[in-house]
Amino acid sequence: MSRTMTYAEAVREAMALAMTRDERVFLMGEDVGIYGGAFGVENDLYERFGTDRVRDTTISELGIVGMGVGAALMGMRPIVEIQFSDFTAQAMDQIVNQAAKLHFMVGGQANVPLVIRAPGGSGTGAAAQHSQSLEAWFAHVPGLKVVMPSDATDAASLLLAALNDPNPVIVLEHKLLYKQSFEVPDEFPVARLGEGRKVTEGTDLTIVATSIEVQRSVEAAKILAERGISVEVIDPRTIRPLDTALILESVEKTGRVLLVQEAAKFGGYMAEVSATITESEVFGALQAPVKRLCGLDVPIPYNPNLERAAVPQVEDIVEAAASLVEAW
Amino acid sequence: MSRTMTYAEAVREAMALAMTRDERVFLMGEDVGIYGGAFGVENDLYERFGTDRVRDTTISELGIVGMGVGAALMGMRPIVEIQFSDFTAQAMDQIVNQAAKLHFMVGGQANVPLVIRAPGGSGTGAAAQHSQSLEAWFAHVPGLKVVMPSDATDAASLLLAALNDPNPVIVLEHKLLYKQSFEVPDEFPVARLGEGRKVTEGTDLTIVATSIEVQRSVEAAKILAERGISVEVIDPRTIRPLDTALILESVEKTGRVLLVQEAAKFGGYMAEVSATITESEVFGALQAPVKRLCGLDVPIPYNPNLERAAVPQVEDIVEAAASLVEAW
Amino acid sequence: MAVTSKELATDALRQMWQIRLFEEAVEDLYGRGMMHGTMHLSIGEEAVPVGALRHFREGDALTSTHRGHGHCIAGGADLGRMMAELLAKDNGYCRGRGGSMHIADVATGNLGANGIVGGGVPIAAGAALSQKMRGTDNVTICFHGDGSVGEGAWHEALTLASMWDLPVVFLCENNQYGMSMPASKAFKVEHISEKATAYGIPGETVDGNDLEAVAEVVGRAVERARRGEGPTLVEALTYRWRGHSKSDKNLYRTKAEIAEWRDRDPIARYAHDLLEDEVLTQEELDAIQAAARQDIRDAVVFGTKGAEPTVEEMLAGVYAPTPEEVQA
Amino acid sequence: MAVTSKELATDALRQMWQIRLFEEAVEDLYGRGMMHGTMHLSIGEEAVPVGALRHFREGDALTSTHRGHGHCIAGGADLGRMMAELLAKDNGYCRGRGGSMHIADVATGNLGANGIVGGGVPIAAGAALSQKMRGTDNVTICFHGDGSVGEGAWHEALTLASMWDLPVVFLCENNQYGMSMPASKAFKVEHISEKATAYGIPGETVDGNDLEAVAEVVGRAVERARRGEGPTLVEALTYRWRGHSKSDKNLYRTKAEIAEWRDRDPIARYAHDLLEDEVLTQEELDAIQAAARQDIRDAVVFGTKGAEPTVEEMLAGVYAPTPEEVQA
Ligand SMILES: Cc1ncc(C[n+]2csc(CCOP(=O)(O)OP(=O)(O)O)c2C)c(N)n1
Ligand SMILES: Cc1ncc(C[n+]2csc(CCOP(=O)(O)OP(=O)(O)O)c2C)c(N)n1
Ligand SMILES: [Mg+2]
Ligand SMILES: [Mg+2]
Repeated sequence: MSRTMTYAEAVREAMALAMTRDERVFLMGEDVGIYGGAFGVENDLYERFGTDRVRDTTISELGIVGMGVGAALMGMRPIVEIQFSDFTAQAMDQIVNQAAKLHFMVGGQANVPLVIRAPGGSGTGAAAQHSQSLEAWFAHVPGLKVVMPSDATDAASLLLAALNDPNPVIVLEHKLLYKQSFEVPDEFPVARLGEGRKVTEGTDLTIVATSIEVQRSVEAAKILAERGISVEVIDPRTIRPLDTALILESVEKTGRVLLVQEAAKFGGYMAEVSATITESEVFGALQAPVKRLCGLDVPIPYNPNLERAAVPQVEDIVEAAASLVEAW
Repeated sequence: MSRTMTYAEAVREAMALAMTRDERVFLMGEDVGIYGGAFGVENDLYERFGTDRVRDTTISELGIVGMGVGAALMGMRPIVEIQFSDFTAQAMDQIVNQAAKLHFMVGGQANVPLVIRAPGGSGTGAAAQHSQSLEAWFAHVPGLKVVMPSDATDAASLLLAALNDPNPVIVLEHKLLYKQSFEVPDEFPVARLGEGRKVTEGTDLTIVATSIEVQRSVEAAKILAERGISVEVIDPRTIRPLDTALILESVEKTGRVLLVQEAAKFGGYMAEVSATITESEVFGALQAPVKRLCGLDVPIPYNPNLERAAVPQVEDIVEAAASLVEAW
Repeated sequence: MAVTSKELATDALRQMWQIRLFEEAVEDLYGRGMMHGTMHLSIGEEAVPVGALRHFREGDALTSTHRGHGHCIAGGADLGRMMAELLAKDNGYCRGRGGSMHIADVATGNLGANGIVGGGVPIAAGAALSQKMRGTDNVTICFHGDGSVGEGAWHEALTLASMWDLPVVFLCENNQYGMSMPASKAFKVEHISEKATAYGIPGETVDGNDLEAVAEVVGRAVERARRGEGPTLVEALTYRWRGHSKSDKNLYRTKAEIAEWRDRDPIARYAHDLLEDEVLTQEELDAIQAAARQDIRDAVVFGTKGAEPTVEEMLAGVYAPTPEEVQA
Repeated sequence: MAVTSKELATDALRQMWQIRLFEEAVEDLYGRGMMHGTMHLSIGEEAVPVGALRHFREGDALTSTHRGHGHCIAGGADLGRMMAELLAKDNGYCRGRGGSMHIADVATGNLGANGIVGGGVPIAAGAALSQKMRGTDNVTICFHGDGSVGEGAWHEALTLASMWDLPVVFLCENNQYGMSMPASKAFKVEHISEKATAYGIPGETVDGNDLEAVAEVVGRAVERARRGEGPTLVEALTYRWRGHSKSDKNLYRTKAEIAEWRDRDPIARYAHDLLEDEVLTQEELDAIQAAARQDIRDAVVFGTKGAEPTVEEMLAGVYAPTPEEVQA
């Protein structure tokens, strides 16, 4: 059995499930109460769970995350929503210097089971301060786990997994996906953090993509199939820790790999995936250089045509993939 | 002619020079006045230039950087010191969402000629919140320039270049280097941002390293030379924008490359260098897989032995380099 | 109402009408799918920027917010270039890169709208620092919302500006809500201006829908700043008639409340007072409104005719060219 | 002095001596090269934590600072495990990973020292949120320095804690300086406690070198919090005899000032009062000091005998194991 649901609804359902099952779970953030969340993710949650467990905060990202850290240290299971992932910039100290390191710094005396949800990505015309994809920052922080759900099921399953994890987990959702509908199972499975997913099977080329670029890569794979190119799309889902084995196995099989991210190219997450592949034992199996297809190295512009040009679209993936297969 | 000077003294001299030459230059930061700076970098600058141009602030990193942005927008040339680069976490919004993007977002109407100095690195026993190497975050930000001086001359020359640049530049100094003495020229040349430096010439292996790991790599190269291995050490100096040509030329010649950074490995800056190399036309010239030697994926520990083990030391570089040359 | 000259009154009324009609035009264009992104309208708040900027002089600066059309227009910006920017055109203030949330007119001292709540507050303090260090009697007006008072950036900026007696007026546009968080709930003080005492500076609350009252109170604060006596926190009580942005369902406030504030329309009220005090006649009032309407029509025409920006120029616009690059 | 029981007095005096002698021992070990890193000594400030924590109960929590030995000892931590930690041993509280700046004793409610100025303040608010949501009458004591008052984190935490009436006592240890910045210059108020009015909460200043006065004032604040009436800002005026840390040349204060405060030694003063009020005899006073000295000797022995931590266990200590990992 399955049903249809938007990504936003899936996030909401997962939060509701968790709050129902575990009284330690609660949610804090800006406008998550009666407003229903800036993207409508929370909707009526505050009515269902009350303002004690769905807490509207002041506009104080550093303070909110810090309170999440404190509550988590005391055994609660807070979910903190950062309205746009761009505003994690305000909270980096609490995310990185506190949440991520506390367990280590105190020699294991305490954990910080904190879940931070923050939507990233461009495509809404919100320009440079509301459209970034900042996963590379978080992926570089020892002590954090980082997930990037690319569809409704994962949005729920990864969130449930994050809430079961004794470590701080940052969930980078995607603004454009919120309104998109997906087939979902009747009951959401709890994912395993660190386990990737093979989205399509293929033999000519591996595409590793994250977040909305997974959707675009699957679209591209369909088009490429018509051109006789068989693509295996891998979604790591958790970008820290990374399911390296799944990627290497696929690359070993196909011999070619295209890495697709929305974030600006230079210093982005896919550089790590590229380095991981070329450093590994599959280096010898590579029939072509590892190639990245990424956002342009610009702040996200307001103009819709420029904005579209700034990040990989389906046709860009098709072209990059085809040229990789055809040239090598 | 040349003279001897510590890295800290070189930074101080460059600041003094700039303040003497250009009245728009001034310095703000925590304890940069009578205290002389947490690492003694400023020393007597406040006596020489007065408290108006060497300004002691409250402990407010976000505010200080923000004031730097405002002053820069109005045509001043502020230098903002962040006492430890770890505390850039407090100021990420002003660094990334404001300073780096403003020129772009306002369509070129204004620039932000702001210089942010911040010491990074481990080795002082200051533990996880005072020892990070966070260059990967900044290198990923379009609109920022990022430099990492590895000796006294560069500490001065890159700073002078940063002060001439119309864009925001973050200068990541190294705490352990501050007290180290170097031969320096009588007059500091003004570097060109984006231009790397070949520190040693060699034929068997290229090492690309940053900051203190340049010093360690040069030490390692000496030891390796005794073992008959000829190493070319490249210091990019500016890590954004990167002098790709210099690196590729060297790799094409040697066919082998070891990338050395102090920062934790996963998602670190050298992943970008690795990906840049394997994506490039020198891919075919590689005789061995590109290899990284990085910090362990841990917060920096307090215990001195663990701390030493957490980042690449000279002997680690020797071993990694030798095995790369000998195995391939 | 305080007596005012016919000329001042005419200008003020025309600017208020320009703001109102500009935003109504924007709303209309958006509704017809001709404008994208999001928008934050200040309809109902027009008296604050127009009153506050009466004292604005050459060399003064202002920082603005996400709800910044009024600040921009009252600051003297060109309506055509503003509209072009919102229409994402190359002849817009930001060449289509910034949009409404980053609109700026640096030539008139408007350092820019800001997508980051509180983002402009330290920047304003920095602009004021520059004004002070250069020995001018210029001031900076820092527009910010009630919601931004919860941000650390706000606190740090007030701390630094008060410590250094900087010539800045922190002008809090208290429109009663952040996005949905009532200011009365967020801050346990009766008036936000009371928070001034924590910084040892004067604080004053004014009826933000009374243009002449705003001009008077801000005028005092500006004079104090020009005399070198430091910052003031002014709170202007006002109200936004529209929702926070397009996603707002207005669940957090009542229709009655909105109606009550519409009755206090700052434009109607000013016009009424001017008529009553015989400063302007009904025909003159009508002519002013008609002129403003024509201004906006012209602006729409200008904007609509603008060219589309190009990807190439966007790529070239991330960094300001260095002196050497300019030469080359 | 307020009357106190012999038992309370004995405990308090012994703890103050433990703190003083612990830090003198640490200073000595450091001087002899047996301890590394940096250190922040609270000698001269002992009455604040000991007085404040008189009201500490099971289930209460505290957050501490970089100058946290006193908080830890007064909270009831084991001196041997503390000393072992500072000696970077595996039997230390943090297994040698954290050192002085991250010392914690989570079992007694001490959530940890913090290397980040202001870092613990939102965490304290979060701990108090947990206490409140669980319906307990527990409280959190948030120790913080005067310098941290300049941080955005402090402001955001006070904003949120006051909005939600959280059971937290913000205890500002005003030792007159940040590192070198005088509190009197940094904050344009006579007493930091005046800042409480900005958050609509009570503020009180107390002589921090008078143990019983601290106990009384903090006691009132704790009772208020337990009753559910929300936070209080308490400012305890005190002084650090030593420099900020080992890099401090004490240029920013005079010898006379230091001498003046040494005359107000909180330990000598308390002992004197107890003698005068005939609570304890001179022999009893001497015995208490001697007992504390023996406690510290034992702690040094315990610490010195600790084992060296291993790299393997450090690597395993970055993430807390998930339930599945624990099972496996
Ligand atoms: C740092 C940051 N946090 C959150 C937001 C999302 N946001 C945009 S406007 C807004 C409300 C701002 O309220 P206020 O300052 O009162 O200004 P108003 O919208 O009422 O004019 C919020 C929460 C943001 N843009 N930046
Ligand atoms: C965010 C941050 N900024 C700066 C520092 C460097 N620093 C450490 S302690 C200190 C002074 C703190 O002063 P205060 O809060 O009064 O505590 P005290 O040292 O006087 O006990 C500074 C600037 C830091 N550790 N963290
Ligand atoms: Mg508002
Ligand atoms: Mg202090």
